[in-house]
Amino acid sequence: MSAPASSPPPDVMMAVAMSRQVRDGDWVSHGASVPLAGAALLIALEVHVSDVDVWIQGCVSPTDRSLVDALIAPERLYPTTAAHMSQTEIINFSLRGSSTFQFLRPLQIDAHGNVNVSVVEREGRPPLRFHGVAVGDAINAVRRTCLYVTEHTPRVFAQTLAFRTGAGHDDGSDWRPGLGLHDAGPASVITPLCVLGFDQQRRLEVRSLHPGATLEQVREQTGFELGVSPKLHETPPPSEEELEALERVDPERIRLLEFRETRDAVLDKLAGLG
Amino acid sequence: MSAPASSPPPDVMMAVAMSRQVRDGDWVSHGASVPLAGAALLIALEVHVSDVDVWIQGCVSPTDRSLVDALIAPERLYPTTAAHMSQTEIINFSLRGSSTFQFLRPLQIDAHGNVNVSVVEREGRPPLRFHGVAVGDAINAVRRTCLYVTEHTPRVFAQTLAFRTGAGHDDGSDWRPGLGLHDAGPASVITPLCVLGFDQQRRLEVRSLHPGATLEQVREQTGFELGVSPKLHETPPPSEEELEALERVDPERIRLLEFRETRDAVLDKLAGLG
Amino acid sequence: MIASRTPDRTMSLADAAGLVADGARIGFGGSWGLARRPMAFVRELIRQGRSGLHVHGILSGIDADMLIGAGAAASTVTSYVGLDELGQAPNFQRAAASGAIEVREYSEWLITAGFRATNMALPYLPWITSRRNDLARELGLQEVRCPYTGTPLLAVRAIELDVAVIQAVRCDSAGNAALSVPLDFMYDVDALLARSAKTVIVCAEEIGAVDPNMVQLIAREVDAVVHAPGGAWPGSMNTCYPVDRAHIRDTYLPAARAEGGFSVYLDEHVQQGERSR
Amino acid sequence: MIASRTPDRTMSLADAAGLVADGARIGFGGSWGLARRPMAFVRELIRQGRSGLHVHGILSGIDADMLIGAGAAASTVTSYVGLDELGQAPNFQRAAASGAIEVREYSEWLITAGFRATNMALPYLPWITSRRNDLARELGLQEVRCPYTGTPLLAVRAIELDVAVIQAVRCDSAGNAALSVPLDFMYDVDALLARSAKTVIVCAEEIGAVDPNMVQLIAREVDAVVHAPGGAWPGSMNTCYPVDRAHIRDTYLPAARAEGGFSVYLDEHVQQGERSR
Repeated sequence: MSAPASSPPPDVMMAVAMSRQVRDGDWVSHGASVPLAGAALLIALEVHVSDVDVWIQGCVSPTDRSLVDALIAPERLYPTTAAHMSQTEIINFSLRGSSTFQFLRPLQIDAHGNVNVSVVEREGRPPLRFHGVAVGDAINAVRRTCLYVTEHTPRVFAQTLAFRTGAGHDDGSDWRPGLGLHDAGPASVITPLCVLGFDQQRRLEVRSLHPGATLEQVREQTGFELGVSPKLHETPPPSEEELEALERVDPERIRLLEFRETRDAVLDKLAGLG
Repeated sequence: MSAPASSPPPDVMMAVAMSRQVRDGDWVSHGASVPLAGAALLIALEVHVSDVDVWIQGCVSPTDRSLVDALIAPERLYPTTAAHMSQTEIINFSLRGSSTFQFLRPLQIDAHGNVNVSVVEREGRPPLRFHGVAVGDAINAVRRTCLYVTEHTPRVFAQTLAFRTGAGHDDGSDWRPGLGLHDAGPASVITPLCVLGFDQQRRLEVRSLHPGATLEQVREQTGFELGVSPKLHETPPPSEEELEALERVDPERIRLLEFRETRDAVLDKLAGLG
Repeated sequence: MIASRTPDRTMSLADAAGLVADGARIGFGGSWGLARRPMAFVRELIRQGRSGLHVHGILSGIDADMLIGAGAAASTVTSYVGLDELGQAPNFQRAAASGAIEVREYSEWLITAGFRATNMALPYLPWITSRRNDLARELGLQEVRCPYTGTPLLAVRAIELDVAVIQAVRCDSAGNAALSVPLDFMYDVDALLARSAKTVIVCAEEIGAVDPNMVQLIAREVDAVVHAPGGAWPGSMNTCYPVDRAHIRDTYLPAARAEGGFSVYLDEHVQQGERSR
Repeated sequence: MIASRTPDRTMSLADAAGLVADGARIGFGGSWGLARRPMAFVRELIRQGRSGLHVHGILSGIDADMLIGAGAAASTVTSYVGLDELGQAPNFQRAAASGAIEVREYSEWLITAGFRATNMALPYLPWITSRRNDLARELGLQEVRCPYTGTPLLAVRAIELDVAVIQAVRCDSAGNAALSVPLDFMYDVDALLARSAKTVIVCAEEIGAVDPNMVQLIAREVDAVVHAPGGAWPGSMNTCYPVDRAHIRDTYLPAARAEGGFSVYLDEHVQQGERSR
């Protein structure tokens, strides 16, 4: 596997790899304050799919595709939406198994795609408490969730979660039938290094390595034994079309809010926008 | 007890007696196709109470007080309403104990105010099946229900109901606590002959006799032993104000739809209205 | 850049009725027995000779009565079958008394509870009313206890439908539907009923853009959109047109009341197809 | 003829805040951490020295963070306390880590389930998601079985409030309230939260007539109407005004992050009363 001379930056590679997870026919429920996922979704709509419905900020499939509007000025989406769908109804809709795709960003992921979004342990100090919002529900109800993390480290891909906010594939068994749940759960995980999927035992395995990343590097940065798909390949680099779409939907690179190093610079930018 | 020379007609006496059951502060949920109850409610609003809210045909407290509009042209109420309140919300509102008063018209009533709205037994033929709609629920949830019937016969006031559509005071015990229900249930019954209430044992008793009616007559027409309130009196005849209000809200006498003998004449009238 | 394809879900009345199988559990929207009932669709089902239907409604009316009169119904599952102030539904009354159809009588609150359960993907919903009555007994409703308070509650079983049919004021070709403009008293439970069905058919007075604040069913939830102006006749449609009382009183009711008389009504008013109104 | 008295439920911010007792279970409406949160009301609670509040929200934000920073909160019961894209809520983070407040973390779906139960006067609601996770375990949620299918389900306990406070776009003096015009993504769960409370307070940008199709809380459900223009500041209000990002980033966040620094913020921006904005 040869890395190209210049690998695409992680935000670009991730947004593009994530965009390819959306399929024609999907209903995508979209969260707030996740502009990297937003960029991925908008690339998908611009390039990959033609009949996807999106629920975002209470709006169904607004024609406004500006990422910055979706992030900080949802009221600009209102006049471009086909319909408003209330929180109760989108929850019911998802419970009925009609929401087919969602991006979720956990703090930790274990080998079976169970996730922690709630607790960060700190050495010698009490743990920090964060919020799962709807993660513990969506990961049970939405047909395919795409997990993503902007850091690929053994702390993120952990043998044992500090807290299980949401059950993905539990212990690898087919645990949903009989509990009133539809067939659902995490289908893929995108990181700055690779695309992961689940094997027959519902355990994480590497599907493709982003240009410049190596299997050794991925395994080193993962806190549990990681399988490798028999079809392991290089993640196709961003196409011209994908790159153009990304530039179109996110010219301000608001997506960089989701990366630790660039977060403050984006906030500076946002203060001058909207 | 002396009967006046000319007793008021039963529709007038009933509408007026029923109107007096509404109290200031009430939230009245009002059914469809019950113009006698509608007339009573409108008299109450015109004469007896000043801060009552009404839910009727999905409208909250419309200022249109025409009985014929409420009956056959609800769309005329829409522009005069303060708010639309959906069916789900009015049900929830009532479940929470916030609906304080409602008129209900059963086919049969037993000694403890349990009601049948579903089955009419016929000699030598299979029973007829009618519908309780929300009676079995409202009688459990609405704080005070006023039952009314336009015929006072032993078949209506029955020892045993053909079918119990709704539990009023069950066997007379205080059966609601512990079942998640609020204090609620039938508070009075209005007939063409009298006003009935419930005694300490939650058994029906005669409270007042309409002008012209006698206790013997009432007892004869009731299929079970009927107590008499120590405060038995004559139902005060309709006042000038009440009569004027009735004429104002129901000049077409649509209320007569609820009486067997005049039903067809009202239908003829309705065919020419709306 | 790909422009989103807006799906076109419009189809003919005949094609939409073709989505309903014999023996289907079918629910009809509407506000009382003569308001917003999808009668054009009901007549098309009769013309296509559908049979064995399990007719559901939160409230039902002339839709159920006509299907029963045409021999298309096997059962009713609803809290009301009647013609409002115009009286009882004769075909229903006769069939219910003779046992020609099975009558599964709910109360209005219990049947919405059954649809609420399905809307939340629950197999049952606990409920506090319709206690100690024959209705709950007849329906075979079980009791459950709250695990925290010990309170005994009624368990209302989820009600699922194969097809739901709603007559809407306006709908776009994708399926975004305004069921009632302005809002009438049953608009939201019609959505509950629709969301309990595998297939949702909207018959609309008008096809065209819908105010996003007034959309009560989202396009994605709708499978077929039928242009059916006047489709609620002889009932009323919101602020569009009133009940045709003369027709119901002088034509429908006498035909439905006469033993064997209803086939003449069907020949004259159903079998010959929809007239433009 | 008696003209109906239309009740006037308007009162001053101070009088309305006086309806909240120390130790009350209080819920705040709003869409995410910085949108439609009733901040004028929160500041008045702080000025009145309220303490021991159990702060509820479906999602919470700067409302909870400010009350915690002022020492007015004993616990949070919500699925989120944060400042959206501007980051974590510093006062909450510190108090949660130190144990100064009790954190009762729900998921968004579970907390709406708890409010749905209260809305239907049920002591619990069965639920299918949040299974096999630590959230349900931590909340002590029991399992129940469907009496018909045997399906094991989560039982979400009903959540009751003493007071709910909602910032609305418009409200009439009787209390008919349009929470959000046009509809934003949390308007209906704000109504769920309000309907779970014994006392409901609406703070409105404008007092005046409300389109009956846009009324989300009925006058009868509202106990107090407060004219609070700009009352969501420094958060946003629907289409009325955006988040004051400069204030939050340059003033609020540094003050809240500094150990002991928040009292200066409170002195400058809360204790001196509401400014006209």
